[in-house]
Amino acid sequence: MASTIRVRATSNGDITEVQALIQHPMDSGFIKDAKGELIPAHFIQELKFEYNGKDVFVADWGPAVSKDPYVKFSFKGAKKGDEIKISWVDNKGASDTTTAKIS
Amino acid sequence: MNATTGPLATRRLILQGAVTVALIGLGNLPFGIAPARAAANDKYPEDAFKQKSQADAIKALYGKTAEPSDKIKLDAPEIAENGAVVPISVTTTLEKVTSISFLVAENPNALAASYRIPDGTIPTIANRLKMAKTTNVLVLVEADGKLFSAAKEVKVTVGGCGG
Amino acid sequence: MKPRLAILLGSVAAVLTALVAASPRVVAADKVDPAADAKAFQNFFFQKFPKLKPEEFVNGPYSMDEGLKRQWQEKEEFPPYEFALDAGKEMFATPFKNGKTYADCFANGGIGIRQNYPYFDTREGKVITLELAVNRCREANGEAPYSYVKDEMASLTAYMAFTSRGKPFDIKIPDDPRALEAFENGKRYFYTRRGQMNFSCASCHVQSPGERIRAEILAPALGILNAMPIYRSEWSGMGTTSRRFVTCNSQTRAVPLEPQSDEYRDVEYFLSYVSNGLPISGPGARP
Amino acid sequence: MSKTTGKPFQLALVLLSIAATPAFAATEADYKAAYAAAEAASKEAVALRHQWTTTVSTLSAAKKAADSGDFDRATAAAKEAEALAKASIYQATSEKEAWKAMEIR
Repeated sequence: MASTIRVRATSNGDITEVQALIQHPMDSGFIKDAKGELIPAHFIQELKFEYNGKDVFVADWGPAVSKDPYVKFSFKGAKKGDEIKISWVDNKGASDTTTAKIS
Repeated sequence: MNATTGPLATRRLILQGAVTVALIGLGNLPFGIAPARAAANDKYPEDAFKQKSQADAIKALYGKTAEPSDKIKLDAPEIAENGAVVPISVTTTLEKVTSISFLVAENPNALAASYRIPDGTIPTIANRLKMAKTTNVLVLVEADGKLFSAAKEVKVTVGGCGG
Repeated sequence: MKPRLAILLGSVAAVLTALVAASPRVVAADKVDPAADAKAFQNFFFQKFPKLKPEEFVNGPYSMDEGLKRQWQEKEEFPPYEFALDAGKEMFATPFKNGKTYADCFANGGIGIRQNYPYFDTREGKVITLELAVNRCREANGEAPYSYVKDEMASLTAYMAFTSRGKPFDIKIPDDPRALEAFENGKRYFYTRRGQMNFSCASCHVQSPGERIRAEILAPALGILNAMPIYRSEWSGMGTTSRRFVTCNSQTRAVPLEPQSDEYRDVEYFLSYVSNGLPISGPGARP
Repeated sequence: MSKTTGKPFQLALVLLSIAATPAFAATEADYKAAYAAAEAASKEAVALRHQWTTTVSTLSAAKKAADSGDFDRATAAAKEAEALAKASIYQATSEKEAWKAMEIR
C-alpha cells in the first residue's frame, strides 16, 4: 500500500519548509454512521518529524484536527538532499513512517 | 445544505451532551498502547485533550494562565467555508518558544492541537482544524517559560464536527 | 438544529411559490442553436461579473469571494484531492486481469482527453460521459463497473482530469437531430424548477452565483463542470458530476434521478458545451 | 430566490388548511382511502420524473402512524402527501413551458 504520508520539504538557504498531508479519517467520535450509530473516535495522536536523529517538530493531536490532516512548519540546520523522517501513531495503535528528501 | 437522503446522508452531525461526550472519550481511548516516550515531559497530553472547557484544558496542559500578546499573529478566516476544514496559522516574534497550542472554545473538547517546538525550529505553524460552531480560536505560545495568547473569532455556518 | 428550522420556514414559502402559476412567456418558434446559446450563456456571466477573467469561472465559488479564495489557496498548497489523484494514477496504470489497460480504451491512451467528454455517440444516439466510458471499458475487459458517484470512479477521473488541466472544454455537437435533441433536453432540465423548494439548477447557479444560500456561496454555472470531479469538504471526500447532480436535486427536495440517467447525461452535455473554451481545472476542491 | 411572484394557487390553501385542521376521529377505512389517493398521485409524480422527497417521507410517516394504530395522524399525513404529490405534478406540468422564462438567450 502506498504511504499514508505525503511530504514536501524545500530548502531555502538555512531554512527548510516542511509541509505534510496524511491520509487519516480523524473520526471525532461525535458523528453517526448511516445506521445512526456513533463512529468511534479514531485519530492521530502524535506526529513526529526527525532530522539527524533529533525531533524537529512534534504534533500532539486530538480529534478536532481535520480529516486527512495537514501541517506546515520550518526549521533550521538542514540542507538540500538531506533526509527527514516522519512518523505518526493513532489512538488505536496504528502507525506509519516515511522519509523524505529535502529539495 | 444537508437535506440529502439515503446513503448520502452521512453528515448528521449531532453534538451530544457532555455526558455522552465523556463516555465516548473514555470508551475509545486505548489504555496501554501509547508509545513509549523518551522523557516524561514528552508525553502525549491525554488529560488536556479530555478537558471540555478552554480553561481546564490550559490548566491541564500548562498549569498556568496566559497573557495576551501582540507578538503573536494568528491567521484564521472570518467566515469558515466549512467547519470541517478551517485553515489556521500562527507566527510569532516571541523568543525561546517551546510549544504552541490551538484551542477552539466551543468544540466538545477545547484543545485541538499542541505542537512541541525544539531549538532551531521556527515558531510558525499552519494547520487545519474542525470547528463545531462560530467561536474563538485561541492560540497559546509558551516562550521562555511564560505563556502568551492570541484569539480570533471565526464564523462557522456549516458545522465541522464532522469528518 | 438551525438548518432544520430554515428548511421548515423555507418549505411553506416554497410550497406557495411552487404553486404560483408559471408565467408562460412562451417563446415562439424555438430553433435549437447551440452555438448561439453558448455565446449568450457566456456573455451573461461575463457581463454579470465584469472583473473576472473567463478562465476564473472554473474556480467556482472561489472566484466569487475573497475570504473563500484565500482559504482555497491555502488548501491548494497541499490539496485534499491529493490522495485520490495518486490512487487514480496508480489505478490507471494497473492492467486489468486480461492484461489490457484503460489506455487501450481511449484516444491518446486516455491522457489529456477529459475536455472532449461528454460526447455524442452517433451510432448509439446518446450522450457518453467519461464515467460511462470508463465503466464500459471495465466491462469490456471483464471487470466489474465502479460506482458512478465516488470512490474509485472519482479517483480515476480525477487523474484523467488532471492530465487535461488547462485544456479548453471542446464539446462537439454533431450534425445529428438526436444530438440537438439531447442538448435541448439538457437545457430544459437545467432550467426546469423541481423539488418542493421549486428551484431549477438556474435558480442558484445562474440567478444567484456569488450569493450565499444559507452557508454556501453559490458557484456560477459557467465553468462549473470544468472542475469535476471535486473534493467537497461537506462530503469529506471526492465526488463525480453525478454525485453533484444527485445532491443538488436532494437539496431542492426533489428525488434525485439515477446517476448516468439520460437526463443527467443530457444536462452534463448542455452544461459542458456552454462552457466550451474554458479550461479544465479538475480535480477541484470545494467547500 | 424565486423571481416568480403571483397569486397562491388554490392547492396551496388546501395544503395549508390540512396542516391546520384539528384532530378528527379517522377510521382505518378513512386512512386507506386517503393513502390510496396519495399513492396514486405519488406514482404519477414519479412517472413525470418530478417526485419530491417530502412526498416520499410524508407517505412513509402516514404508513408508520397507521401501523401504530394512530389513524388520525395517518390520515392527515396521507392527505398531506397527496397534496404534496399533486403540487409536484402541477409543477411538472407547468414547467413544461415555464422553464423557458428562465433561459438565458
